[in-house]
Amino acid sequence: MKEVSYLEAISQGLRDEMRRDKNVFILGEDVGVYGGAFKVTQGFYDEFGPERVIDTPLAESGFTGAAIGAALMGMRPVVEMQFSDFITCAFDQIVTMAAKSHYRWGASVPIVIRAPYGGMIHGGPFHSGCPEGWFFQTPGLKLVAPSTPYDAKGLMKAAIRDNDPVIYFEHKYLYRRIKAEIPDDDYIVPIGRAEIKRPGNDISLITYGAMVHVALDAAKILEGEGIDLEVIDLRTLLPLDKRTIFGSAKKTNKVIILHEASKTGGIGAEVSALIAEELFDSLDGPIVRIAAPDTPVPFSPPLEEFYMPKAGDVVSAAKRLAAY
Amino acid sequence: MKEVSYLEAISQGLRDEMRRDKNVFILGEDVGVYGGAFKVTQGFYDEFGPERVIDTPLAESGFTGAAIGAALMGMRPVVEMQFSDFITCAFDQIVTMAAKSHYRWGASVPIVIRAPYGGMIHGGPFHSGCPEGWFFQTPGLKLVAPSTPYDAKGLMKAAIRDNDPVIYFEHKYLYRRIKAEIPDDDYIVPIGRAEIKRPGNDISLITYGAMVHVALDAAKILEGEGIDLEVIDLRTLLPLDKRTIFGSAKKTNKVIILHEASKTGGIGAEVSALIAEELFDSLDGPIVRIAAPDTPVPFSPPLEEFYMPKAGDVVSAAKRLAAY
Amino acid sequence: MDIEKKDLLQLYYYLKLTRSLEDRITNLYRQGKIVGGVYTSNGQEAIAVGYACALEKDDIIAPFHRDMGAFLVRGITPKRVIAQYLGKRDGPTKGKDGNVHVGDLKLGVICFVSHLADNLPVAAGIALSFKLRGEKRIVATNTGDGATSRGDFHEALNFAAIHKLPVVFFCNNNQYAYSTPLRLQMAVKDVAERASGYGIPTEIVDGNDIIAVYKSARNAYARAREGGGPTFIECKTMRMHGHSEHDDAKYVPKELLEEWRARDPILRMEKYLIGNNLADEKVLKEIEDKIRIEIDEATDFAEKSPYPEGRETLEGVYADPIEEEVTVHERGKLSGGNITRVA
Amino acid sequence: MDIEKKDLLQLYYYLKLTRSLEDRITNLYRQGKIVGGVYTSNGQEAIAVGYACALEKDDIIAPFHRDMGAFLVRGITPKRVIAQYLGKRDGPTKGKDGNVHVGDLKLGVICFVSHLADNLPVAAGIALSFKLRGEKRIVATNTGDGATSRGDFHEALNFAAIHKLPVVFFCNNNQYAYSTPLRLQMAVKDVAERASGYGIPTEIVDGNDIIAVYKSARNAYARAREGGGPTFIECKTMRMHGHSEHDDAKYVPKELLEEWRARDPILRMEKYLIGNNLADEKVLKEIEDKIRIEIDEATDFAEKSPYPEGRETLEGVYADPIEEEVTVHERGKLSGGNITRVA
Ligand SMILES: Cc1ncc(C[n+]2csc(CCOP(=O)(O)OP(=O)(O)O)c2C)c(N)n1
Ligand SMILES: Cc1ncc(C[n+]2csc(CCOP(=O)(O)OP(=O)(O)O)c2C)c(N)n1
Ligand SMILES: [Mg+2]
Ligand SMILES: [Mg+2]
Repeated sequence: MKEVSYLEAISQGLRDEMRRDKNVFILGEDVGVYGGAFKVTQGFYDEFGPERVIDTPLAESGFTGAAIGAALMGMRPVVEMQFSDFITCAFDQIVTMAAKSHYRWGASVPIVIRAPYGGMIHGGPFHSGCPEGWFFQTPGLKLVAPSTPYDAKGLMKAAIRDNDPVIYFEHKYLYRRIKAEIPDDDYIVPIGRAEIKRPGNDISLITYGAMVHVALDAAKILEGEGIDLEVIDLRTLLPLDKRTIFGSAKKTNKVIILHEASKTGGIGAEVSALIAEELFDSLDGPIVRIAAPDTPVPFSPPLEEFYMPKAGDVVSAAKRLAAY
Repeated sequence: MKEVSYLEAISQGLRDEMRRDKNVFILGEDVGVYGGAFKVTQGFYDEFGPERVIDTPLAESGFTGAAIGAALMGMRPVVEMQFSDFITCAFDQIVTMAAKSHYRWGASVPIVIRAPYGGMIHGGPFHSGCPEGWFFQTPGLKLVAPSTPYDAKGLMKAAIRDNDPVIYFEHKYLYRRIKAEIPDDDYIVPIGRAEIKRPGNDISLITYGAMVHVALDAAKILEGEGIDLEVIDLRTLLPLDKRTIFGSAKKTNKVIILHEASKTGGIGAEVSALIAEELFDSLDGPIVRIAAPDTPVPFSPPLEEFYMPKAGDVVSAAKRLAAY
Repeated sequence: MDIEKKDLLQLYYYLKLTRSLEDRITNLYRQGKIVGGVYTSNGQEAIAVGYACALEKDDIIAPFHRDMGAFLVRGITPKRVIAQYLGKRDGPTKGKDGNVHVGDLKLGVICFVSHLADNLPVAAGIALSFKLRGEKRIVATNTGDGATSRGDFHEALNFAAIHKLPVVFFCNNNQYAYSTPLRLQMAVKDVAERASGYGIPTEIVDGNDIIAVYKSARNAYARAREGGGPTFIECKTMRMHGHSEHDDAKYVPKELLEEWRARDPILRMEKYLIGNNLADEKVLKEIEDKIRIEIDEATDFAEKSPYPEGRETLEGVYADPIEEEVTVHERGKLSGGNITRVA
Repeated sequence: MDIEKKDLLQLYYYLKLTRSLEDRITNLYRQGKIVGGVYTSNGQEAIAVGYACALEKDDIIAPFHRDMGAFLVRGITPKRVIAQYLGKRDGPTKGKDGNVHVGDLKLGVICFVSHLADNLPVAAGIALSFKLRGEKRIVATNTGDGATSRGDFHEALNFAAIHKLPVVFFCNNNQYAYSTPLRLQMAVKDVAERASGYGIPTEIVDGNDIIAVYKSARNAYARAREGGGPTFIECKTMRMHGHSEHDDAKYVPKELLEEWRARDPILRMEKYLIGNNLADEKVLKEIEDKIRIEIDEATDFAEKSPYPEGRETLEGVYADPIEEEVTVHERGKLSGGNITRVA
């Protein structure tokens, strides 16, 4: 076990799978000689050569479509979006071509799309987005969003081995800010499984991505207030792990949902609706959502700071909810 | 007052606005000489000429982008997607260029995108979609979806006069199946206002589009069962009319949400989450969602029939909920 | 290049089969038996049949909506095609999708999506996989004139050109995109001019001359197979029916149709076969009879084929569905506690 | 075409201003004062300055991320530019957006979005509006070599060509797209080859020769203004800094940089002015001094400019916000009851 960053864990998962399976290859902008805008594929070009680490033209729809074609032939392409924001340019290929293929004619499309996402890096409206919500109403897609090095590596391996198209949301803010000891060897984190990152009895906080750490911070503060927060990391956003969500909500009877993406139409809405529909009798209070406001991600530090959900927001919501 | 179809009402709204304001023009595939795939713009080419009714090349991103550019110069372009499904090809221009413009630099983008959507026309996975959910987490966009001829005309006029980008979801199934007397003269249905299409006291059913009629059918059946359904037609999907939604839910204390789009990540999730968060104390039972299953829209009649939410689904859900 | 007699007769057979099958489907449409719309390749059959017959068994096609001939050549039977049009379970998509959205990986046919030109980057990617694996297979893909205006056309051709991928791009230039004539689709005379901008060799052929299409295809395939990269082949033709069968296509000048009717690819092939003593009226009659029986049987089969059941709607969204219940959790302990924050 | 002395001196002034301003921003970046990344047009200033100076006041630009020179020419002041880079309220986007995402409708500058090539269809649409309204205005838009691979490039140029729109497409071909060299972006030698596929006249100019850029621009604008349609002008240049200031660009061969350093557009213009007796060292020195003061003042201004307040985050999402409360409902009665179902 070695301590590695979130970014190194992603690289490790990717590199391992490329060594294990010669059908795995990478394509995207500047992933080769340059090693990727965030250096996730640094050294890959030297190890695997230009045929398996392909620097594409600036054409997201084209190279995503190409990955889909290769996947139909049994390859396992991993596409890098330089920033997840640019995935809008490949939206059509993903939802039209990849997501519906197996349903329509039984042909599976095992691609992984790496989508570096999220804010607090002063990226402004086009380099800070959380685009997961745009893909959430797309049966046939799987969406994962690890929050720790362990999950980052395990979900990368699971995504590559999965036979469905998977968008892998990797949070840019966590790249070099989170480290953990993770096993060197082969393991996967199965798609479709949430994890309780901190067990607790009073309130279930359901979240994912960078917000997991905000939630854990809040949990620590709330300990002092005598409120025992259970922190659930969804890890897989589509399909949602209802079993873990419901298990927790049934235990605590109070739910807060937290995400960095803007509030209206976020994944939190679905989590809330599921609980309001299926666990109504277990609820002791309103289902609270904490999320960014309904605006694009602003650039200037005071604006971005205002925009981002914070541990303090969780703490005050939890206190209000605890009083119910 | 003349009885006109839903389709004629759309045409009327569009034609009126073109006569009223010379900055309004139309562009899209086959909208000119042919009058549009559904004949919404029939006769327009003769009346307004090729400069204001432009047959574009088959290039959704290009002509949507062009409309945005013209809108920035003070024009009021109305873009027709031949089927709303193809809006995926213009996704980037809509969410990147149009939606964020006013926020970023104060430049408004008054475009209307007509999106003929919805199923029960045996169109299969690419001609039956309800894509509204894909755009729902996009601050800066407005989404409207009329269910009646009156609303169709009034919302078209409001959309064209609005200074923000509006996607106008017109339901293909309703085109020639719904008629009503509507005023000949100028009126608008304001964006952002739901309407109670049938007042009732026992349960609030919140819906939009073709499902409004399914809900009204269900309401009639439920009358016989002594259940008084209030049917709310959202009409505007983004931003949601919380006032009307909350007013109704506070009165009935029971809520069913119905939409044709698939369930997970649908607009119903947000409506449910808003209520579960802000009106928890008023609720006497679970918030029920009725929607299509999480699959693409299938082609074959028995599959499509199975797929579509039906009045019967509403009736049984309402009975269960009434028992709470 | 000489084409053997048996190959010429095969070309003719598939031309006829395509025409007859689509005529049958059009008839069924008029009888109200078809679910949804009908798109035919009437008058343009030589393109699909020609490019498909020139392929090898292991090659792949990524077709578009006027490629019935290519489906048939690849082995998608009239039975399955009609079943598909009727929304029956024996169609290649089991009723999940309809009409020309036909695909079968075992037969090397990629299932067409409606979104035009989306198939082109996919075709490039298929070709890329062949190149990466060192396989001598190639891809043929086809698109309408109108669809070449889409960005995916641009991105696909460029990618294929850069990597010299074994893919041949055909364009069925039938002069209309629905109601929109070429001059509103592009400011150049030939679609092929677009392709030159990528550094891809282009060719323009008479799309109603199946022998010309077949020969151009063979040449391009041979080059692609040897690492020579992609080719763009524009096949000039004319859409003889409406965009789909509900469209009377009033917007098409009558003279244009008349001009092209005289160039019908099937009549032309018949003349060629007879003129070169490769067949006589009797042989052609035999082929016609055989095809009629085949299509009668197919119609019968498809009409008797069961519909899928409602609940099948829910099947097959994922290749790897996620079970609701898990027995073993992947890890005994939680990871939340071990994390170091760097910043 | 002869260019007047005062215009030549203006070109020089903006070249220098652009270089100096970007150098200052780079310095501020190294001091850790800049929010986010810094993209410069160092060594490529002649393109943006040249095409912008050739415009008329009512024309519009839809620029890309190496067009600082064009911003300045259009009247976006160094004050506002630095304020933007610092995330201050006095930047053209009031802190909502950053760095080169600068726009101001009153000055005819469309605000650049990061998504490359998205500006091209928009530029075509702007030109369309001029055509529809019979205004003699034109649009100039610019894009990188890399961005020409995107579908929106294709869709925009095609649309502009079909409708002969008054738009001039520039391409800043600086030989790299981030780390990706031209040969991985396209299989043709000149980007201009791509444009010919649309039936658009193309031109290739030395992008480091501001007089050449200016003259080509003037010609193309004149044609566009008279209804002659679009032109594509490829400006060959070299990116002299990293992709952004954090990038050391090790992937660029040193010799290539050396070769282009000798062709620096500013040195070249100085030589030209002096060689043609249009200016002497003293005049140039005066310009330089004036610019230094301007930029010092701008830096000072921007550093002192206030940040926006947190709550301003919520402002301006909609041009027409929807009030939460309404007083008058649009109609007295419900429409639900009056509907006839036809089917
Ligand atoms: C992206 C997209 N936009 C619009 C359509 C609707 N549509 C279907 S066929 C067609 C015309 C196609 O023209 P062309 O490519 O020339 O093929 P043809 O039908 O003439 O063979 C259109 C506009 C579509 N299928 N896909
Ligand atoms: C659609 C899109 N994809 C990716 C990026 C990330 N990106 C920013 S600049 C750049 C390279 C641009 O190259 P080029 O167009 O040649 O312009 P240059 O920076 O060389 O001036 C890339 C890949 C982007 N901004 N937009
Ligand atoms: Mg055509
Ligand atoms: Mg470049």
